[in-house]
Amino acid sequence: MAVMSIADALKSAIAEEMRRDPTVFCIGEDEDIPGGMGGAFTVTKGLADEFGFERVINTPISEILIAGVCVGAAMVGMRPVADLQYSDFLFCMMDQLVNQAAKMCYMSGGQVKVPMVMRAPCGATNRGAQHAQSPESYFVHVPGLKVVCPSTAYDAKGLMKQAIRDDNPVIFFEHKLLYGSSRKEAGAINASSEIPDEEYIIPFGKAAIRREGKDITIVANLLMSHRAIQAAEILEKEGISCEVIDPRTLVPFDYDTVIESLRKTGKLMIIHEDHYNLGWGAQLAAYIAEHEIYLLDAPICRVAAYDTPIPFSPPLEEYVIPSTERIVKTARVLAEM
Amino acid sequence: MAVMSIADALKSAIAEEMRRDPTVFCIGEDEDIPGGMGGAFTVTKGLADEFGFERVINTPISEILIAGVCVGAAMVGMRPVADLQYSDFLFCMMDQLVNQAAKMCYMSGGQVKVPMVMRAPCGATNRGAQHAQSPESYFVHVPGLKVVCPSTAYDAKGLMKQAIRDDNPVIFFEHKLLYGSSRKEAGAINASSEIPDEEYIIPFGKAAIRREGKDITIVANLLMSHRAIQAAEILEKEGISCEVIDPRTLVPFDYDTVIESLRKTGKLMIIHEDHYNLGWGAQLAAYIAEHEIYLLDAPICRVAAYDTPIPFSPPLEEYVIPSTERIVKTARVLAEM
Amino acid sequence: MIKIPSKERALDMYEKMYLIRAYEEEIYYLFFEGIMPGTIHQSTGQEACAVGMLYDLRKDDYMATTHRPAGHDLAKGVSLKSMMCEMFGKAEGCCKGKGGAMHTGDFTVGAMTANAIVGGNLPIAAGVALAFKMQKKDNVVVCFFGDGATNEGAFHEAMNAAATWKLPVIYACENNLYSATTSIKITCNMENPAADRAAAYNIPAEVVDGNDVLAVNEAARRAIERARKGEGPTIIELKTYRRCGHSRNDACGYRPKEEEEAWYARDPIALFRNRILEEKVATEAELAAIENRITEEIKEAVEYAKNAPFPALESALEDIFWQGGND
Amino acid sequence: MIKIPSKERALDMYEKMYLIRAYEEEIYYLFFEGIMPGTIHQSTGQEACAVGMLYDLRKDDYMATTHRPAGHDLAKGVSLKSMMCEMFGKAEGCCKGKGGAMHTGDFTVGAMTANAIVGGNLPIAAGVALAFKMQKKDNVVVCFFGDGATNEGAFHEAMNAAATWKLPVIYACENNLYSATTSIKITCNMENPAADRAAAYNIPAEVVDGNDVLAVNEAARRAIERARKGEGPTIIELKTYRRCGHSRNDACGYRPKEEEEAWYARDPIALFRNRILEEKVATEAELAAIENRITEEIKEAVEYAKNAPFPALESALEDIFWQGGND
Ligand SMILES: Cc1ncc(C[n+]2csc(CCOP(=O)(O)OP(=O)(O)O)c2C)c(N)n1
Ligand SMILES: Cc1ncc(C[n+]2csc(CCOP(=O)(O)OP(=O)(O)O)c2C)c(N)n1
Ligand SMILES: [Mg+2]
Ligand SMILES: [Mg+2]
Repeated sequence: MAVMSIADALKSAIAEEMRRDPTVFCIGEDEDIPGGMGGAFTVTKGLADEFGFERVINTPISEILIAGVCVGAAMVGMRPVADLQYSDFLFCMMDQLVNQAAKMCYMSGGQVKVPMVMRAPCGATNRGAQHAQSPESYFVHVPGLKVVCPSTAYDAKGLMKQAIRDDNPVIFFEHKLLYGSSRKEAGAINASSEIPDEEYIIPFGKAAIRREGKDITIVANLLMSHRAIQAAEILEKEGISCEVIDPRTLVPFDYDTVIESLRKTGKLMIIHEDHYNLGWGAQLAAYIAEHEIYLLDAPICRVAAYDTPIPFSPPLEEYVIPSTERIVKTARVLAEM
Repeated sequence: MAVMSIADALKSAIAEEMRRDPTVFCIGEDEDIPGGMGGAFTVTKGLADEFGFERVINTPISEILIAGVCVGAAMVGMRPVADLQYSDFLFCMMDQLVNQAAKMCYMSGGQVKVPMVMRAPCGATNRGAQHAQSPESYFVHVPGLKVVCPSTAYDAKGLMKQAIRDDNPVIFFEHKLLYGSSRKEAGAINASSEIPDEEYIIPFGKAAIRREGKDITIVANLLMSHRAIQAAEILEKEGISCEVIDPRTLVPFDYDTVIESLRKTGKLMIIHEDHYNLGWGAQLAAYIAEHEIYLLDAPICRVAAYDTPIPFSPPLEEYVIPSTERIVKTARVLAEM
Repeated sequence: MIKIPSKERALDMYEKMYLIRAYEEEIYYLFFEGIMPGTIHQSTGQEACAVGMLYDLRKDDYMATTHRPAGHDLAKGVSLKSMMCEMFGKAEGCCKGKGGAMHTGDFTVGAMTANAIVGGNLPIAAGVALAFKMQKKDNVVVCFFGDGATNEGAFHEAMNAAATWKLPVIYACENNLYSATTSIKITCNMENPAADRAAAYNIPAEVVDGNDVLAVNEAARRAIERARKGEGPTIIELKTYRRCGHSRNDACGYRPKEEEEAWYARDPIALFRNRILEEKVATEAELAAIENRITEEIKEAVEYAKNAPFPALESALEDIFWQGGND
Repeated sequence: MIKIPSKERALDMYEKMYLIRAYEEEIYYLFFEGIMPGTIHQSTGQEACAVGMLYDLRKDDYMATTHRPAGHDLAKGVSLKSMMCEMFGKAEGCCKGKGGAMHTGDFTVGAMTANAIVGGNLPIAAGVALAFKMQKKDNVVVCFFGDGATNEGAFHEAMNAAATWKLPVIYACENNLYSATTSIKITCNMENPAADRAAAYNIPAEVVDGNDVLAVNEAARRAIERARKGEGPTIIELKTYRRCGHSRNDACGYRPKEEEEAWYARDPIALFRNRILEEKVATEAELAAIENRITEEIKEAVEYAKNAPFPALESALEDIFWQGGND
């Protein structure tokens, strides 16, 4: 047992898989330059020492190429783990993800698989609108992609190992304020966990209940799952008991755990840092309104980033992104309903 | 008054705006080559005869460039109307749309506007997965973009004129089976309208009620709005009365018209050719479950393309995309609830 | 002029070219009849490129193609029957009917699923080549693309990486002078849009008569050898011409008649046929026998495909995620 | 060596370079103090590029920059105060605090909102240039980018179009040898990643000592003149070096010490200062007076910005759609 940050847990997952399986390799910009950072957030730093530059590839600034190389290599037996520095740059490789990676297995009539992991650091950290997005929802909508979003080091490790072993393309979101890497950020949260010495894997499609409760079911991912827990602690003192569910993977999505919880609470609140309009919470809300509307004792409630690009100015950024306070306030209203 | 196809109505809207405003210009691949097609669907054919190749620009196959040129030109006073041949290629220019066009006004603190129209022919027509998508939802999710999806020639003309005059980037979806262009397609539907001789403009954010009804509110766009009307006609005979609403623009979205209708019907059915998982209907369903859940007498119901890439084989394509029959069947169940 | 190869080789090449031509003509006819769904981008006139480039690949070498894949697929060895079934959207199609005309391919013969995103296959081919290199295999990839594709960002990113990493990939540009209706002259001010840009990446390049199957094949063999030896990528620009529209129903109104005539006079199949006869490699009767056999095979494939069953509807919901175990 | 210009011009150029240096050093200090939010990519050491390229632009000419914009913005005339306020996220920032360090700019002086997507500004600059051409204006655009950006697909697409359409744009590559931590040598096998690729587009190119403001300026003037006369784009590759980390907290452990020393010895500001003194264009005292004035101005700007109000929270919900009428 060792306490690890998410950054280190991810590194250890990748290293273990690289040791186990010679087809696994890392690729990305500034991936592991001697004297450099190891991606933008230290995750891949030092991997070349053990695995060499043949398996830790430093690329040009060529996002189409990075994704395309992953697709091609994956189709002939490799398992690339790519790093994108900031998830905002996913849009630069969108064709390769949406039209190629996601569709190749299907278009070929199941001839070929595309096992690749695209690591995408997300979340707002006072960098301005082009380095701040939480673009999970774009990828949730793509048939053929799996979407992962760990919020603790324990989950990060177990889910990364599953992502690498999965035979399908996986977009793996890592929140910059949760890394706990040596690169310090204002507003960072400690998401470190005790990591077992033994190998473990976390299957996709199993949500984690972070906190049990009986009045309101809160579903929140990444940074928001931590804020939801903070909010739940505050609300507890006011007599409002919240069950906090972290879906951990958005595709596949564990509707069952949410539904089970709703049977107790009858009230659903969804929180994400991605925008409100057609953020992933819309799908969960819609699904419940389709399949389990009679479980609801109150309207569904979503707390999300407002529908603007993320502003740079710290107070504005804080305002646009759901704060613990906004979650608490909204929950109070919901509790009264 | 003349009866026009959508293709011709769009051409006439663009031509009128080009005559009115010298800053409007067309740009795209194969946009108007003498002896050529006029884009992929004849809309821009012949425009160069009147406006010259300075205002009807045939580009290289360079989607990043096309979108980037629009952003740049728009920022210094021009009003580009770009053509993408197939909406599937939007993913090749995604960075310029999501990170640039949509964010520029905001990031600049409102210094600059980006009035541009990106025309995106969508829908499945037995071309296989990379020429078949209905990717409205990706763009609905982007703060800063407006999203338009006409289903009749009358609307196409009025909305295109508004799109060109709008001071913001607009993604303009045109359904390939609705064009009524000389390029014939299996399964094409006649969406021609009488077009007034006088100029008219259709504002964004105003849905059209295609058919009144009292039992079920159906919200459907593009091709699906036509299938919804067909379904409503069949259902009428069975005594199920459907109100069919075509939102016409997805951003901004006219929630009010839907809510008004729900006050009568209490039942909501949403139909789109875009995929089920986090398709745009999820936002409408979620919005109603948040704000007007007590209007509902039954679960919300979505009929959408199944969550797979679009298969080529005609029977499979037909199966994956909502058919009139599937709409009818689902409505029958909903009516019973 | 390049020396004609052995009889066996020459006739085999001829047969492949003839197969492609006859296939494309049959497909054209089937569309014309209205019984084939969707659209098609045909390679009529470009047969020498497909056969010349791919003739000396091994089965386990890979080929990446575009929206205009049929010639490449047939030359790489995808079966006529599975191609034809795919065109009709039948269950026995090479992609079970899910791919269609722009996505044919068969991995068992190294023909990757065709890619209908212009330029989309270029970085993917680099990825395959990178994998071969990492796996210490001596396999190579031939990646086809058009003149128009050279203006895509994906082209640039792929060329740069292929060069920098010395990947075993051969980038074969079929410059047929047009991208859809647009002359390459108005979208790029280089004489040779692929080859003239090779220097920007330090990639060796050749410009080759794409209608001379032997010239194409010689260039291909040089490039394949370089790639196999680990000496990196080559760009081969093949000057050729479509003897057909860009897609179904394109009358090519944008092409000057004199240009068409000049190129039509240089039909790659007629050229090769004449050489075979002139140099007495084979007789008219021998060639006619091949042609008749191919014609028969195609007729059979069409009959087979027409009568073959469509896929079960539920199969539409399969193959969306790879469900197999690790292997 | 290029002849030194008039005293007025030389001192003005010097002042602008000094302003950039002093500004960047102050910003560095403010980050170090921990009172500045986010991160910063500084242009310390690259001042000659910014000033040399932009000195002879008109106010209504445009400039497009990157994640490393401060030098370019100041050289184009964005006010110190509005830059400093933006860095602190204040309402009086050039982007009302919404842009931040990677998005500074002021359209009233032709400084476009900086673009933090590597390569993202290249096609946008082409669009501005196309608009100028359509509007029959004689304006030009200078578009900066880094060595690393030359490997982006956007670079290729923009260069090809700029060349084919003869756009009035000058593409200025500041080759500081690294993209973040990665040496350009390992991601591109060309000596001059921008200039050596210009031939692939038929664009004229120059390689220039980016630490010599006069050399940069001469090249810029040639290119501006070509562009204004409708003769099309130019690529200028400026060899330069960061005297700072890629971003906040980067100790440059990936750069060889000898390389750093060699470049540090060629500080563009010291070089220009020495020439001014050696050629007796101005005295030490005159330069010191300029320096002191700048130092004061920066101090004032910092004080001002520190005390300036943050934007109202609700302003976060404004400027998302342009609400003005048509104009
Ligand atoms: C990214 C993308 N943009 C546009 C298209 C539409 N399109 C299909 S084929 C084609 C022309 C391709 O020209 P070229 O690369 O020369 O190949 P050719 O058709 O001549 O074989 C175009 C523009 C596409 N399929 N993909
Ligand atoms: C599309 C994209 N990919 C990656 C990044 C991350 N990134 C920011 S700056 C940088 C290096 C840029 O190098 P170069 O173009 O040489 O400019 P320099 O920083 O040296 O000025 C990288 C990779 C980005 N901002 N945008
Ligand atoms: Mg071509
Ligand atoms: Mg650099």
